[in-house]
Amino acid sequence: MWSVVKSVLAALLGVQNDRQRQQDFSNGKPVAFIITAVVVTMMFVLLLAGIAIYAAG
Amino acid sequence: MAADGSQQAGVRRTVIRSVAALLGMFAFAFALVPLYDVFCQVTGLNGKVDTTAKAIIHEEVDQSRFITVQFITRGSAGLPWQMSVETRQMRVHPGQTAEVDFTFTNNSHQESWGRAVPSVSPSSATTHLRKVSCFCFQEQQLQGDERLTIPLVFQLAKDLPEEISTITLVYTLYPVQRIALNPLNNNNAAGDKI
Amino acid sequence: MAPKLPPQHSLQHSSSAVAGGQSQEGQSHYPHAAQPKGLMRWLLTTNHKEIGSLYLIFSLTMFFVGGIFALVVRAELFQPGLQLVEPEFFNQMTTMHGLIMVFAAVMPAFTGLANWMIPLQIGAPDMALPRLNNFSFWLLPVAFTLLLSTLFMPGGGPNFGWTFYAPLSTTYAPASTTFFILALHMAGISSILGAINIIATILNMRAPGMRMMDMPLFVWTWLITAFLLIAVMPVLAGVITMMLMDINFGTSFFDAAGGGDPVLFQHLFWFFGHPEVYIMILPAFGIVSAIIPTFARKPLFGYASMVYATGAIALLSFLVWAHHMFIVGLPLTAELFFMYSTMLIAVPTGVKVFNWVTTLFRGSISFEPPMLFALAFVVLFTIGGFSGLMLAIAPADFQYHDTYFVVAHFHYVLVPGAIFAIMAGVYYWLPKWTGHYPNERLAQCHFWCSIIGVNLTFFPMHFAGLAGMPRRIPDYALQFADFNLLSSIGAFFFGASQLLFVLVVVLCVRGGQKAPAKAWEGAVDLEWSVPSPAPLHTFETPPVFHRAQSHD
Amino acid sequence: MRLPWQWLLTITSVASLSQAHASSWNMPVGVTDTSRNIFGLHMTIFWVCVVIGVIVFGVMFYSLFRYRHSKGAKAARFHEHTSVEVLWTAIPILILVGMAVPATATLKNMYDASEADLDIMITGQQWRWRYEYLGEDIAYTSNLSTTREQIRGESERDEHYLLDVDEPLVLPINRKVRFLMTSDDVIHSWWVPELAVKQDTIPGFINENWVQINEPGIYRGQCAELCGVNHGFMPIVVHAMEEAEFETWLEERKEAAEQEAMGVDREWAIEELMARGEEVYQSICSSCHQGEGQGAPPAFPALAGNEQLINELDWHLDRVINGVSGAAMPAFRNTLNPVEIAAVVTYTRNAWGNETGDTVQPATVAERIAQ
Repeated sequence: MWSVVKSVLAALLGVQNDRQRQQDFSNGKPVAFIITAVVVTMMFVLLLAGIAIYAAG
Repeated sequence: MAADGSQQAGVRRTVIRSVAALLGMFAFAFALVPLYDVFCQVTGLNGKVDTTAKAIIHEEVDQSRFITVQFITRGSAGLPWQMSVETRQMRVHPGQTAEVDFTFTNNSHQESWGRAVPSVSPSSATTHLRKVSCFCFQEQQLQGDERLTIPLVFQLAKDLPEEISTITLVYTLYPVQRIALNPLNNNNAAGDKI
Repeated sequence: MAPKLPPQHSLQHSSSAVAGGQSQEGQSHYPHAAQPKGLMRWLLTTNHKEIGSLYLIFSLTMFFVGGIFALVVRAELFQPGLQLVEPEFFNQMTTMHGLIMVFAAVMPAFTGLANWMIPLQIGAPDMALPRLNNFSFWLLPVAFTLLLSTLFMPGGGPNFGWTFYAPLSTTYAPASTTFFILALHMAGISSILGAINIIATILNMRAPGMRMMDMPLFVWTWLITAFLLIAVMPVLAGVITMMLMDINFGTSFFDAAGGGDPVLFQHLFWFFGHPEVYIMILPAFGIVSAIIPTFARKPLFGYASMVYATGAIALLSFLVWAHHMFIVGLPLTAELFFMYSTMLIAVPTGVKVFNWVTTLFRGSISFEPPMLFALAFVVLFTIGGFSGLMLAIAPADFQYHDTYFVVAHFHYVLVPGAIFAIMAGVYYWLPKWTGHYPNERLAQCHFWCSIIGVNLTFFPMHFAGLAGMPRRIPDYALQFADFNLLSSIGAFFFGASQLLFVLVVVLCVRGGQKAPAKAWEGAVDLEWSVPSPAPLHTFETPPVFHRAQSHD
Repeated sequence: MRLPWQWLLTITSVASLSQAHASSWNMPVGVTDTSRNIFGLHMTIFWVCVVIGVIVFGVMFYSLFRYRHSKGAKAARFHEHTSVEVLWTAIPILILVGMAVPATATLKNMYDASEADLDIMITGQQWRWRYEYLGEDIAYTSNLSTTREQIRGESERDEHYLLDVDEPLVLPINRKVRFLMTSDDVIHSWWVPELAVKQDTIPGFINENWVQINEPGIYRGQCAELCGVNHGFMPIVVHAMEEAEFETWLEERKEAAEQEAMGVDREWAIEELMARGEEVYQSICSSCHQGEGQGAPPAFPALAGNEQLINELDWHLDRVINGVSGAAMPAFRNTLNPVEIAAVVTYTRNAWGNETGDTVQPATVAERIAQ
């Protein structure tokens, strides 16, 4: 689970090494990645909205 | 055709899922319209005003500050009406209930229908302006030369943000078309228009 | 920095002449012996290569049509005053230029390249749904004939800009708007069907042994683009349907008089429109990511990062739409949210540029025409990215918005961005399509003329915009005259130099230096294993894809 | 028409552009605190881009030059390096955060329109601006004053070609002025670069903005949102005055309005009405119905020889006073005063061969409007 999250976070930053990627694609299920990506994106949106609301204060 | 059996099944599955996603997104586009309205009403985005009347909330009046509420009325092309307000602006305390009269006058000799569309600025004040009785968005009918006075009863919520000192409420009169629609020449193609 | 081995695709067949697709007509499993000839052949074709060619020819034609509209605009703006066209027609020209270039030139060109190359790059015999493929192409000529015909209708064609903001495009629109909506619906259906076909092909028809992470980046970027298309084209369809209802059935989605909201139109439009921008650039990333490693003779730096960054850009593209609307009066919080998210999207985009540059570093670089265009893409697209970053700063956008600065920005992203990438792709794959190399000298001439033309046209626009020239105006104040003069000269030069491109392509189809199967020394992907020119039917027996190492 | 040698001259003069138009290459610094802040942000992000560009393109062109195949360069095989990738992701994020902080502060300041000294309602109309000084009973429209002859190249273009209006918006300096913005028809956008105010005017909705000008002067801008045929022909001119001067102007303006109102009561001669009507027609109507009343059908009907107009005075008055819903023809009831309406109606009924001989008196119009 943690490795999936880590991969998705790496993806958001656009950083991923080959070894890690090999692992993702041999072990992980695509569905797990998609769901995690969507969840991470949602959290990202909320985080950004939080910052915006705080900054607009 | 180019695929063998298992590929065929895979392709079919992909297509079915894609089409489902497609229809979902099409429906989503239409769902965005009410969602946007809800979003606007919750956040006051765009100064879009909740048009349903609210009950008065009896809360303590905040005597410590005054808010200037400005009223502006505007006419529009195609409706020979005039809308006026008894006072251009008033000062109220948050929590206080206030009343102001608006007068609609039909300048023509024919009856016609119109509607006053409200907008509030600054938009962050929108959700804090509670209308107890209002004519906004309701269609009004005026006989030729008729004059009609309708009150607006409103209340500013006590939790109005501190930095807001002036609220502007603008009403724009729009004609309501009761005649058959003639879509293709509703703009400017018709010869009888100047 | 552990150096890895070069990628090697070893195919099951040692000689591409056998399994690579040279199957004789008679040996094929498919009944194309009775194939119709002449016009009917093209009308009824279900072959991905023929349909790909149709898309590309259509797109090139429309590129010139849209280009002529642009030249009408530039001719009028040559000097202050109204000389050649009336403002009414000028507005129709700017609108049509935008619509044609976006929906009829750039998008079909990428679909054409996808049709040609995706099956070849993944070792599939054809697209997954060949008949649908034919249908989605033939919708396009119908749609755009209809769109162009509105110019001859009473009241004229669409004159409200390619963004067709309500109520200018509803209550105040010309009578032909209903036909414009219909045309856009057809073009939308065409791209949606194309997208479904591409997804079905990529997900189901890869050569045995080829996993997702072995796919060339062009396939990857197109897969993500296709998902974007499926997600946002229906939204566009929804918006124009609402417009249609507002115009013809008395609804008030966007009409304040009936309780609607003109700003809602902009939210919906840009919810489609911003991902659309990425639809027009992601496949370009894929093409450039194929060409640069080929001519640097070095594997692409950060293949995995590239795939992930493409995915990240696609996801983020749904979160930034309102940066097109900074001046419509959004609440402060919304303004901040969209400013932050827009600034963040620069990060994955930057990663891509860094990856390309690092691929060049310590390579062994040669400058064939495809490489020239790819390198120009990297530099000029990055300049477009810089002005994009400036536009992301909301307070500054209050000054930039709707000026020529914005026009300069998106033309830098789309002309030396998307269109140069398409041209790079065409030069890159022409040997595969025709069996001949394009004439190198002519192609170089085309390249240098294009580079000069593009920069002469669009660079002065930055200054005109900063100096205060709004976009979409047929006449302008005297202080903008010099910038506009330069832009107009550049535009005519650029337009004329595209005739060279046609010349190169025509000459290349008719003859030229023969190209071997692997036309470029450093090329690695699967399409280079079939003979040049690629026979009508390839990979009828799927090749077995062996990964010697990873893809990169 | 310019001759070829004149073109040559223009092209060579481009070389001296930096001298001649030193200020018009860049965004104006402007005359408000906000515009200065924005200019600062603009230059900061510009130089950040330049520095990044020099580094990235430097590495790129170095590689292109140094690792040429023709010079026998041998390609390395590396294709990833995690720490470098992390670095070039992290640094841009830090730069962006650094940019976001001042941008946020500026934006917050721009959104604070409270405590204004003067409220002005700005209404966009196809294709003019209307200004109302709320609480002062002053309202007028501001139209393009550049002549048709200049646009068509029939006369010399003056310095402020397309950026001149008949009546500028007059504002005091050093006072916070709040703008309420809306539109009567389509979306327009009110933009004056030197004030750093650009805001869409949206029909049925109201937007807020504000300005506090530091220096007196005349500042010019244009509509920034495509709003139809004459989008390029609705400029904005702001005349910023010292506060005392502004007060005087305000008084004069009120008196003039009273004078004009008095004109309603008297009988006007046809010559007077025709003269006044031509002025009004050329500044308001001719942008659509054209200089000779020939119109631009189908969008803008001809007035010259228009049967319905000639035969039905009442209908004609109604069109001008109340406008046409959903079409470009606005209601002039609130925009023009009764004298102007009477004059322009009289003019259009008697010009270009429309020889009806009718005169419409301001009193009649006033009665129709007010009842």
